[in-house]
Amino acid sequence: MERVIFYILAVIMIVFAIASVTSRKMLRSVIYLLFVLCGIAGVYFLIDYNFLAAIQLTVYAGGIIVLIIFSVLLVHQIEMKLEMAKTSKQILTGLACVIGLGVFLTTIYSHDFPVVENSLTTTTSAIGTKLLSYEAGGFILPFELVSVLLLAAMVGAIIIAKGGKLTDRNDQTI
Amino acid sequence: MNLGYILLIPLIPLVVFLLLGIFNQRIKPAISGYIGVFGLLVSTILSCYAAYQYFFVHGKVNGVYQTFVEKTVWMNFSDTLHIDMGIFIDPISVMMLVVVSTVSLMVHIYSRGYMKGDDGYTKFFAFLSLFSFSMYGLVLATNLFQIYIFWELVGVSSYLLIGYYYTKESAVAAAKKAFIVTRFADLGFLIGILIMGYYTGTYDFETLNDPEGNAILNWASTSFMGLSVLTWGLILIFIGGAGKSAMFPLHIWLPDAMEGPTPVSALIHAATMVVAGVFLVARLFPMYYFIEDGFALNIVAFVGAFSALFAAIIAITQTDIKRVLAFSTMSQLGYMMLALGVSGYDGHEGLGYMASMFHLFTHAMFKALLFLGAGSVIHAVHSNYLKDMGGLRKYMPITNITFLIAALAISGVPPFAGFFSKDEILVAVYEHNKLLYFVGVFVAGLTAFYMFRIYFGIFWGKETKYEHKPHESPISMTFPLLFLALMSILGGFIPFSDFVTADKAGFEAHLNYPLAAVAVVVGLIGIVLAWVFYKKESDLADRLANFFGPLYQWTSDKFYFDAIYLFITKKILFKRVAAPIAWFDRNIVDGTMNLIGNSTVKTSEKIKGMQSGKVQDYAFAFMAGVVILAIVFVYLWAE
Amino acid sequence: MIPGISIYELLTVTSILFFIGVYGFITRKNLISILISVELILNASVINFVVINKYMYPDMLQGVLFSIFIIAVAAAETALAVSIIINLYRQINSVEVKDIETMKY
Amino acid sequence: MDILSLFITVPVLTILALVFTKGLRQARIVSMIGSLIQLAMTINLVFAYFKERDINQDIMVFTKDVVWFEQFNIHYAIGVDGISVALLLLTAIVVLAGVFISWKMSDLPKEFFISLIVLSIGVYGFFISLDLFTMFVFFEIAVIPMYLLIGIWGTGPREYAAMKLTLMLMGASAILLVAILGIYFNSNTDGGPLTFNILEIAKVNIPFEVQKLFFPLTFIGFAVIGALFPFHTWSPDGHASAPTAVSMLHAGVLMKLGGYGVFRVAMYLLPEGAQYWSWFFIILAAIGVIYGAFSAIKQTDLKYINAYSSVSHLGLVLFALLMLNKTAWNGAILQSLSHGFMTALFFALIGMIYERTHTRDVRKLGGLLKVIPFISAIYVIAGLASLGLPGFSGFVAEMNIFVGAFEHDDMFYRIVTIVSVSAIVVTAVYILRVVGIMLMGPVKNKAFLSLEKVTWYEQLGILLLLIPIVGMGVAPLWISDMILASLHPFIHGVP
Repeated sequence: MERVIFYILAVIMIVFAIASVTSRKMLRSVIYLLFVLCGIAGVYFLIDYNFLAAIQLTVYAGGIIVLIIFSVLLVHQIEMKLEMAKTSKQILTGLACVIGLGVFLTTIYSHDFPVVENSLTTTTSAIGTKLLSYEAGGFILPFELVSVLLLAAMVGAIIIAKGGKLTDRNDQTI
Repeated sequence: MNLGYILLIPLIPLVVFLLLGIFNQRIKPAISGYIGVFGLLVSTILSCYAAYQYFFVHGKVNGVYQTFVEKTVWMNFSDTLHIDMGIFIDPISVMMLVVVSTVSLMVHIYSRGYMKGDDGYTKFFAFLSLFSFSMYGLVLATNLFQIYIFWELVGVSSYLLIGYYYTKESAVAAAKKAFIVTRFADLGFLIGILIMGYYTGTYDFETLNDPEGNAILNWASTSFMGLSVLTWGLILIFIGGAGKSAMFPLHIWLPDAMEGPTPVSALIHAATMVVAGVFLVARLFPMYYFIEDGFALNIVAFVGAFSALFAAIIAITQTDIKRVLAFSTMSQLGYMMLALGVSGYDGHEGLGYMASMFHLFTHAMFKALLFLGAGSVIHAVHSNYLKDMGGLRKYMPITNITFLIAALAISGVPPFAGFFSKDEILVAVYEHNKLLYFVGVFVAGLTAFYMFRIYFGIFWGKETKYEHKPHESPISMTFPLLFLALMSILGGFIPFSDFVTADKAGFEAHLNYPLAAVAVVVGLIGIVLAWVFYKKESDLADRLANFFGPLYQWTSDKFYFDAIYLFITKKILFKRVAAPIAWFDRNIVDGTMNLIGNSTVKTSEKIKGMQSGKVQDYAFAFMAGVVILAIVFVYLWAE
Repeated sequence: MIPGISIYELLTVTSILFFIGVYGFITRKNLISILISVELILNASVINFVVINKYMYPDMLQGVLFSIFIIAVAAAETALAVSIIINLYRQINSVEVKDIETMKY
Repeated sequence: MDILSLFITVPVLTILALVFTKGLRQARIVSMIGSLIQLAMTINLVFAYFKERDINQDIMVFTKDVVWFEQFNIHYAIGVDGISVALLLLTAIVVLAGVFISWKMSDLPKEFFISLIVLSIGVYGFFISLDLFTMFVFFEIAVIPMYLLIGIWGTGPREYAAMKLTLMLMGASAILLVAILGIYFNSNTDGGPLTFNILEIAKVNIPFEVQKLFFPLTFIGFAVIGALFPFHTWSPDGHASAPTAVSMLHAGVLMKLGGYGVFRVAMYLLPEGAQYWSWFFIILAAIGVIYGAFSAIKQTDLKYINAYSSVSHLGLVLFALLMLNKTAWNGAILQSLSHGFMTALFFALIGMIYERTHTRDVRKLGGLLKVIPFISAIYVIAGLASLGLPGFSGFVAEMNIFVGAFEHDDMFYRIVTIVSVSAIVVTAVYILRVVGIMLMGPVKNKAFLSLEKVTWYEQLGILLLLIPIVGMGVAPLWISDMILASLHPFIHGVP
């Protein structure tokens, strides 16, 4: 059962990822990305990281995608066709990517991962404890750092988004 | 023998040159003329005094004339080789001192009249003094390099004086030609000197010429292409001498050099500088004679004979009187070379050597006289061409007489100077080689013919209409004529064989009457023929010219040697060598350098495009690089 | 861990996703599309963290925690990127890459 | 302050003084005084040198050694022998003459004179350095101002010419730097401390393989500035575009750095390499000699003629250096000096003619002897000196070279020597061609009839250069012996 679900998810992810990077319509591209992100959330579920899957869905599918859609709406006519790269460049990049993928895969398959058979379920509380633990191996510092980062990002985003003032005052244009 | 005062002989003209050269604009022409003449006069007196001292008082020890040398090192090449400067007194240098002084003094005096009113009067005397200085230095040289130094200096004074009328294109061209042709010959001279210096280890005449010396005894030690290297050296040195003495085929500059003022032609291109080549061979005579049994000397003889003949033939057809005299000079120089070439060394064997020097002496006198006389004529009629002259004997009696004396002297009519010297040359040649003897006699006849051709043409013949009535020249010009005429008459009676001989010992020379008679008869035939052709107003000459047709044309055009040289220089050297090299330099060599520069710029233009400013391109490059590195390090280089 | 699915298959999928992201990043001409591609790349790596954590060190949580951080950082980054894009659009009226190559030469 | 360091200090002080000047008048006075002091010092040095030589038989005298970069053992090591003294004299005279010739340099005079003096610092420093690295630094100091001097004050396609000149010389410098480092890293074969000091390195026997490798680099690095065929092409363009004083300094002094460097570094430190490679470079040098002369025949621009003539004459310098014997080397140094004075004189005269007639095309000039007699007469004299007439310096130098070259007794040397000797004829052709067309003949242009007569500062500049030419030519013994004596230690290195 899980196998089948995984394969379905994998196919969904790959297909929509490809669609997302090749679609010539902006909004569709974003929506395809949403599908991919949902697929990833599905993988998290399969793998028994429910909390992570939830975060994936809320932050990514919920927050980031909405953010991107907004920006699309703000800067584009929705139906605008995207310009595509030159075919030669597409082929070249594709080729490089395929070769890179080949390198990755051969490396992965030639490596013997010491897989531990298990079916442990990670609880949310364990994550929370670990995240806020200030003992050895605790993640309190990065956690706080990320919170500061988010704050800074928020402030920064606001400043930048309303940056017209700055340039007006300095009488600058790019 | 005290040599101190001899040093003054060259130095006085040098001082005069510097004085006149530096204060060129500030000296009044009249004064500069006096300064020049006075300087030369002192030198002449000193030269004569030196000659007297040398030949009659101090020179002879045990019946042999000694060599006196005074020298100082001028520059060191290496531990053994160095250039010395000094004075070298032996019979020929003393004799040359007298010749140079006499002719130069006469020319100086003459020029005061001839050059009167010319813009560059002072400059002219300055150059004359420079020339006199260089010529004195040349004859007094102690070694090959010193002679080369003054050799070049006389060359350059000749250049300056030929180009004296520098606004005239033809004079400029002639000066350039004279300098370059002799320079080319000097190239041979220089290489010859280098050979001599390297293989004998010295440049000194004293050491080189010593018959018992290293150079002469060991001539066979090194050879090149079947001949001793020293023979090669001598041949190359002879090329230098041939260039200065206008031997075939390096003669082409001499006729053109007549573009210079006439006194210059008399001094430089008749009496003194052009005999430098003869003097050089005479100076190295022991080497020429002893090394390889006189192989190089034979070349000298044949070149001399051929030049004598060649020039005499051309002289017949020239219409410019100065050119006739120029070819005559070349012919007589050929005579001297011929005499040297057939000479032996000891005693009476050395007759040729002595005859050559004798002829050099007498020729200097009568040829200078001829030129000065021609100058006097040109001064009067303002033309060089025979067609503009005729019947001048009535207007210019002194010139007429002196010119006649000179013409008789050069034709070998007794008792004039040329008769004695020429006779001795012919005797020497007769003893050596009969074929050359016939050439010599034939040339003697030709000489008489062409000399009297111009003599009759100028002073007799049909009177041309003159715009200004010709008149006799002033005393400053006629005095030298008279003096030189005197010398041309008396010069022959000097017992030269007592003084100037190859082994310096002296011998009794006698006239060889049968041979002398032959020469005189041939000369007289020449004169008579000239009389027949040119004295009477007849068209015989023209008819003869027409009869020979192309041959006449050839001769008149100097056998097209000028054309050949012109072809070689203009068409081959300029067009086929210099121009391609200049092109090659601008386009290939420089082009290569520019190409390197331009291709760098182009490459950078191309590469610049890679710096597109697009993050994606950089990302692509980054990724491609990572992939390549991964492939290299993971697969290809995986150990 | 997913029964019947080996780590290899998972890693294969994430690799493919990663390279699709890279492909998009390089070929797209629009800033927002590039942002999307970046999200793909980030996600592919996040999955890797999680998968390796789960398959190889199931008793630890580092991978998961890092994933959380990555997601947080990605969120911040997206927010900033979007604000930059909007600002840029206000200034030059375009979000095409070709219009913002002032780094050229 | 020792006697040699003054040669750097005085120009530096002159530059400082120049900074505070205003306008042409002050600038030229200050530079003239500075150059005069410099010349006086040089003459003093000559006498001091002779005095010192009597009591001090070292290779170099007046030596001084200060470390200025300890890690790499770079010293400010200075000292002179007869050769450097002679070349310093040349430099001082040419610089002073250059200042006189630039008397009327009206645009940016201050900057012009500063650049000129900076250039001279480089040259002075180069001639007194005994440390390879310091020498190289001074070399670069001499080359760089050239770019500004040509690029700013030049005529014609000056940017192109300046760029070409600088790039080619820089390229040569790059090669040279490699060579110097190569020598440096082999300067101590037993693993002791490495050194840049020439005298120290000369004591070490650098392995033959190393010499073989680095000799061509050193040689080419220096010979490019000495106009070695085929690396001479910067010279005609550079000279043609440069202002008069710069041409003088460049052809007169800067190009001598090449020959001097070859002699001091390549020949002295790498004698076996020189032996091994000499045949190859002899061919190039001989080609340069004859090729430069033939190229000069076809040129119509006076400066080009002179530039190619320099190629020919300096080819002779390199040719002589490669002969590896004392006589030829003496000739090479004498030729450097002689050519320095002569070519500077030529460029000065060309500058004067150009200033008056506004053309350098010989075909447009004619009959100048009539209208500007002084300049023309000096031009004739310079021409005669250039074609190696006895009584002028060129003859002395050339004869030394030829006699030296003739000391090699084999076919190859004989042929190249004779080829080079034959250049004296070609030289006569191109010199007399110019003299004939430009100075003699009828006056071609009515406007020439009212040309300005020569001025006092021009006469001074000319005389400054003419006196040494004649002096060397008439009495060569003292300078030739001074150089010969200094050659002793160098010749011993040559196997």
